[in-house]
Amino acid sequence: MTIDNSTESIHTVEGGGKKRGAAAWISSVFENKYIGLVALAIALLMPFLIATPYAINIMTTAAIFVVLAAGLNIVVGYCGLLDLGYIAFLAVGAYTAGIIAKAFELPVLFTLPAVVIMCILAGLIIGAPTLRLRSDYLAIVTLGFGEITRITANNLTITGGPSGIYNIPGFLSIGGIDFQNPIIFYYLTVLIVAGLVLAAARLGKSRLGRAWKFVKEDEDAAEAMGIHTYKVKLLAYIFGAVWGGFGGMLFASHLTAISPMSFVFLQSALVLMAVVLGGMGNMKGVVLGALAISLLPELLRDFAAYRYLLFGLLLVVVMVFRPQGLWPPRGAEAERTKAQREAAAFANGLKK
Amino acid sequence: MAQFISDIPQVFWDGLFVGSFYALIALGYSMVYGIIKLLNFAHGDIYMVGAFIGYTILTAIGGTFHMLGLFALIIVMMISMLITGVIGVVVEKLAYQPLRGAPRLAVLITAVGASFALEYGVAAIASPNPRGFPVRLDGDFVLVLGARVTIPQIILMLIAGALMIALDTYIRRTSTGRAMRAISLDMKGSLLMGVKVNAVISRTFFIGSALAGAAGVMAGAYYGKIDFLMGFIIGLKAFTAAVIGGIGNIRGAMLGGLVLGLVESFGSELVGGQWRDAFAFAVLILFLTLRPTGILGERVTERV
Amino acid sequence: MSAVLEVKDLEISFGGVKAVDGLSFSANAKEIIAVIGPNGAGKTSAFNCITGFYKPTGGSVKLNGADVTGQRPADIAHAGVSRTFQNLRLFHDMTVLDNVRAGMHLYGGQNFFDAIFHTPRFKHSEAHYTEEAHYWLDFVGYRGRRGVPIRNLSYGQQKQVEISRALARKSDLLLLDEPAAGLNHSEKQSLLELVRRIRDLGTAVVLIEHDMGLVMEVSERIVVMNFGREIADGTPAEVKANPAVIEAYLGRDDDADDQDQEVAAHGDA
Amino acid sequence: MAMLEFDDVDVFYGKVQALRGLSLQVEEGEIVALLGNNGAGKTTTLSTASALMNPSSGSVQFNGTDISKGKPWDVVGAGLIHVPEGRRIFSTLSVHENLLLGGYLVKNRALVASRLKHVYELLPLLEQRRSQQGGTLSGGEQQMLAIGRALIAGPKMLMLDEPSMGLAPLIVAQVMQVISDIRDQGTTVLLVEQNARAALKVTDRAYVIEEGATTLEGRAKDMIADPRIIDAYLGA
Amino acid sequence: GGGGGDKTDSGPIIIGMIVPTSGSSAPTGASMANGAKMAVDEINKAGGILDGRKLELQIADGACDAQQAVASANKLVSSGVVISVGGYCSGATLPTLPIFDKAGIPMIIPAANSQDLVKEGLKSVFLINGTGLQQSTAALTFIKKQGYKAVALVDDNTSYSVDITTETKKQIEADGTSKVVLKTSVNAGESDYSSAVRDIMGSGADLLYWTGYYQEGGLIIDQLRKAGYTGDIMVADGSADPTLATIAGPAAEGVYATMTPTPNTIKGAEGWIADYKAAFGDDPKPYSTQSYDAVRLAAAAFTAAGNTKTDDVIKALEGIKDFDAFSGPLSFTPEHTLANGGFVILVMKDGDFQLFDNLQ
Ligand SMILES: Nc1ncnc2c1ncn2[C@@H]1O[C@H](COP(=O)(O)OP(=O)(O)OP(=O)(O)O)[C@@H](O)[C@H]1O
Ligand SMILES: Nc1ncnc2c1ncn2[C@@H]1O[C@H](COP(=O)(O)OP(=O)(O)OP(=O)(O)O)[C@@H](O)[C@H]1O
Ligand SMILES: [Mg+2]
Ligand SMILES: [Mg+2]
Repeated sequence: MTIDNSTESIHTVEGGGKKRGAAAWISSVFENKYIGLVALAIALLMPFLIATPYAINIMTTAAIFVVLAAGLNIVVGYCGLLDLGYIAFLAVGAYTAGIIAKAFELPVLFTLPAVVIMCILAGLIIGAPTLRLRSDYLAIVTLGFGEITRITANNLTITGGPSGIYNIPGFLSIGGIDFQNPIIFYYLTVLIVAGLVLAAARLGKSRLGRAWKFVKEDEDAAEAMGIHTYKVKLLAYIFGAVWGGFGGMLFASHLTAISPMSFVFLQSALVLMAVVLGGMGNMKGVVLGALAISLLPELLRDFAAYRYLLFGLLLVVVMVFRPQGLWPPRGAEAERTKAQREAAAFANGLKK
Repeated sequence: MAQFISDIPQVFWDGLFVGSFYALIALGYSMVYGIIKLLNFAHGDIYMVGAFIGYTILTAIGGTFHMLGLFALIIVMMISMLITGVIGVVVEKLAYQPLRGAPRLAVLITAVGASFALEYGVAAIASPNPRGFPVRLDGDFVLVLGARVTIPQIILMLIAGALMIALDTYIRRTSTGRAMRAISLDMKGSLLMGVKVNAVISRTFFIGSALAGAAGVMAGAYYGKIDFLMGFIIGLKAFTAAVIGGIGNIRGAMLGGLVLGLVESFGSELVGGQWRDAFAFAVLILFLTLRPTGILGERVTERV
Repeated sequence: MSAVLEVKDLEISFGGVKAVDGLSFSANAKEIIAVIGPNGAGKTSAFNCITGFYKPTGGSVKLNGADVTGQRPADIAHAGVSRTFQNLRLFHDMTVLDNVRAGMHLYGGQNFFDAIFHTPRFKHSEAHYTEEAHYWLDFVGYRGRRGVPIRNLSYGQQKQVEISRALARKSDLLLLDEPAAGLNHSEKQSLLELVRRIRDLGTAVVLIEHDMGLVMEVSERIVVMNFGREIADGTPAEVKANPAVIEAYLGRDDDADDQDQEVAAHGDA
Repeated sequence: MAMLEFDDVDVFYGKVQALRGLSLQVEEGEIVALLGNNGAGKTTTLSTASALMNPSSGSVQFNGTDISKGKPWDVVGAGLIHVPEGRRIFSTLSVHENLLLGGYLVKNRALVASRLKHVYELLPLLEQRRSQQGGTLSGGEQQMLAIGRALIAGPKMLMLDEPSMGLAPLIVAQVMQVISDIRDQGTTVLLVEQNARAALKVTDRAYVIEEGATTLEGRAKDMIADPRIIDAYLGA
Repeated sequence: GGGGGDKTDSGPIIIGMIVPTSGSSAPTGASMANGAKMAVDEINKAGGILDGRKLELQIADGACDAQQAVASANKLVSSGVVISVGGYCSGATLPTLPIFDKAGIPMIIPAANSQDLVKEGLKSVFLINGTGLQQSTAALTFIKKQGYKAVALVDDNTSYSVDITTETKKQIEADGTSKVVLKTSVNAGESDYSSAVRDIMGSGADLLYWTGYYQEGGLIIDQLRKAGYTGDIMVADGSADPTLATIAGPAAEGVYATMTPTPNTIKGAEGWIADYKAAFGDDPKPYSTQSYDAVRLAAAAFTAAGNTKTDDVIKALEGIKDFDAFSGPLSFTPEHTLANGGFVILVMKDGDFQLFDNLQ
């Protein structure tokens, strides 16, 4: 965008801005590479501060929501594919876990292989015919798939119809240890979520992650560089689906009951909000966004009737002031050091 | 099967009628998308607000209404259109305009935020209880090829059709319409033509929202019930219709609305009510994979 | 030695209009070929057909003897072709280095397992990507910052990055679409020298250009197109004297003197 | 008094300063060229004159009114028309509609009609393509359309940003011819060009911009012979 | 569980209630909360229970969504409630059962009535609304009594609603005196139900039994009558709300409903209605009474148990005999459902439901 923001007629929003003093300090804190560990430590210490069932429940829900946002971030934030039906993957994961665990009286964790396979299949089924579409058409098609998934769950017997599946067995039990204790389940969830977030973040900084971003920015240019855009997009979908499936598995064993009502379009919109609010493409930001979106309505509970009114207004205000999200990707990397420059010059000299 | 065949005219007419509501709302969706590439999720809620404004006015004028009949309803509809138009413009100014040039998805999020705010704002002001509309369009029917076509249906279709034709002419023939299309192609280029970009965008929101407001009043009067969430599902449907028609294309939106109405109508006949939406979306997906830009969408041959 | 690129009777039409209408030419390793012609002659369309962005409606494209006609761009890139675009097509929000790394995508070295667990293989390949990216930026003489997003760069710098990215692909054939457009005189001089150095790497270079000074100076052979057809193919001297070319493209009035002057100037340089 | 006057103008893109105290004048009836390297600030200068950008300090005057805080439509309305870099043709609108948009602010329909007639006479090629989509024109045709569109607005002064970019030599000559015709009909012209040789041939005067400020100014005839110019911009 | 109950035996007794206060069922949630508040106020005014301890009501939003309901359930557990008197949407109520159960909190569920709620046989769950099964039994009795031959069953695809159509279909088919000519679903939240109308008209039904909520029910009834349907219409308890008439207009006249008795069908309830109106400025809705009764029942159980300990309260509830509820004398079956299903048939007259047949 080359239109200047001093022209009132069209506002351009520039990332960054002036950073001095305190602001610079804050941004250096935020860019610190140990911030992820600090966040994990805080998550692990939380139950020592507030251990009410309510707090544990909310934190577990938030952690599960983080996985969803991390998964959607792969699809939307990295690869730029607008997905309005992401909740379908949560549904596939949750139903697969729920149905199998209940049918075979298995701890939910043991359904993991099935969940992953089903989600990969779902990713392929949804992605394969649709990924050739332009982004807004893709949006409606994914929305459609999301709805089809929910309607199917609502109308099949195996999924329990509109009542869904309840009394899903515990997440894990070995030798009589009660892993279904909410606090233990919270810890398991946090560890799994942390692992998945780290993995997604690392994917983003790899060759595949760069390929996703190339595709997001300019598909033609990416193709010209030999990047098979279709395959790369499909991979993003599949990774997103698998993350969603993990979320679904945790979701099923957390609630012990799942029903189609949990997979309505609004939920897809909420996950998307988390990603955009946090800062598309930056995994740390997305985690922050997910925490904000899942905790905010809880914090607003006391406003009862005005809860969603305030939620809506807050969303607008936050986005107006931080259009790039709360914590956008940095978009810069380290420059070459002088020594490296000289070494390169020397090497080039030899090559010539 | 014989039953189905004899039902066809009725199925067709029912689909067409619902479709014309979808079309009217889809128009606003498509116009806004066309000009600033925003999927305006708050659009369906403007429809809801329109219905509530109509309700408020009609309740206020109370009994006098019946004497004036349809004419009064049209006046009320116009007043609602005016107010919803202004609300659309205000939403744009507050929630969308500050994000001009920001990533498109950021605006999508403010749109969802605005949608929440409108829904629960109305719930807070008017209570979440559904309301019965003070005026009901009742009337006789005629049988056309075995399909019951009621007079109110015909009247509403005529109003919807007139609004759509007026809009289409406006976009195609006037310089504002041309400017709208120009902005959608190149905002900076339009500035250099002397186009007051923000004013034109405001006008687009005004028109789109006014149409949605009209649809809201019409729906209230025809169906008799309004509530604060009534815009949500129809908003999604209108979005779907706009995409089927080729999003950003005005005539496409109208056509898309009608097509969606028909697909739904025939769908529930073919696969049963519980699978209807799944059927409609499946048709949509199949259609888009075959024709990726919708019915009338321009094939953007992006030059490399 | 067989040709790196062999285009035969290439055709593409848009809604009945033939943008390319029976184009044939070939390019060998270590050769610089220019494609010139009036605006709309079909030059870019021909490039798009060769690189798979358009599916030719007729004719064939062979790379190192293998037929790649109608394959998708990524596969053709894989087969050894790299290109730049008439309007810069860079990844604007990504850093200069990332942009050049895009060119190295086909040189794998890591899978997603490596990426998730940061195996030694991952670290090694990342280091290698970075080193190579710097190398190609040095190669084109890029002097700007490398860790910043592309959108902070001036137009000339962006052009350099786009060429680095294409070079990092290390292809047998490089297609450049109007590399000199928007460059000033001294920048054009560096470009000229750069194209020669690329040729010296062993690459076949085909470029589209409207700057006759540059074209006459750098190319060994020139293909002239008009209305999708090839109207001339020969050495710069032959082409310049060809009346059909003068008629359709160069123009005959006092401009011709300028062209001569400019070529002469380059000759001296 | 000059028609267009920049006095000590600073312009920023966010934190990047693009113009650093730039000053220049264009007199009525003149055709003036702006030369300069990539990124020197030529485009920014034109954008500032057309109020796409507003300077952080300094003044910009057109026909005696200050436009440094103006809006693009005010500038267009005042008769200062900018033909932008890259032409910015509205790709899916027809040639005719593109031209009509040029007259967006002209309320007098008869006037627009007569200007249209004039443009079609001046650039007959456009009349042949009247209903073709702008985006499907070749580069040269698009440039003609961009100029034609600007003429419909009834410019007192025309600013052209690199009109010869990407054009075949023959077309470059035609475009330059059109520009000098336009000037002959009384319109002031400010021309930004990389193709300095072609530009200096049709201009009266030229400025050289370096790093956001004008560093050299002179008559075109003198400039062609100035060794500094030859070295950097002409190469002969 | 089992070790629940409050630690201190003085101070207020906290009663929790999950009802939807956001989303499309918000109006019903509010009316339920009001009913409960009224009972709490009355009991407190009368001096409280268990030696003067006052009741304190905590409302939490379940939004008819499993996740929200679970969060709310945990919230209530954390704030030390000793009994739950909420539960409207069955789908959202189901996942809250194990949470309350584990925390040793008995549940008196006033509205949700899916069969699934008691299928698991949790000791702490008590339904004071008739179950889907009981409701369909009532429907069948009425169908036979009136001599309907062809019944169309339409639900809104939610668990409560489908539960009733499925059960009714089973029972009608087992009974054999009448026929199910149509069983279909519509989507909630829309305005135009012409497809369902067409199906019903085409099926030749002489009775439509609609089991969804009043929002859609009103529309369907209106559209059905406009299309010329002449058969009878009956709705299930989710639609047995005067708002149905606001929405359907005159078309609602003569519509039957399977419902537990509502205040306006009970003799002597006029005073109650007046009190309610005075307190909340609104008419009571069907589940206002159920919620009111749930709180009173809880208080009765505490009193009978002499404390608020889980096991004692459950025992007390199981021992309740002919408790004086709006729906009639209330006792529980061994499955903790109403011994007397309590369903009666109401009819819409002048915009309000009135008792038509008590099915005795
Ligand atoms: N995607 C497309 N859709 C329709 N027409 C096209 C498309 N691409 C090119 N054309 C047409 O094909 C012809 C050749 O265009 P092309 O871009 O190849 O010309 P060129 O020789 O590169 O011209 P220039 O020198 O101006 O870049 C033109 O008439 C153009 O309008
Ligand atoms: N949108 C932008 N954001 C940030 N910096 C910009 C932007 N546009 C231009 N610049 C910077 O402003 C300076 C002047 O740019 P300008 O486009 O005016 O140069 P120019 O003389 O027109 O160059 P060219 O010959 O390449 O068109 C350059 O340093 C450029 O990098
Ligand atoms: Mg070209
Ligand atoms: Mg420029």
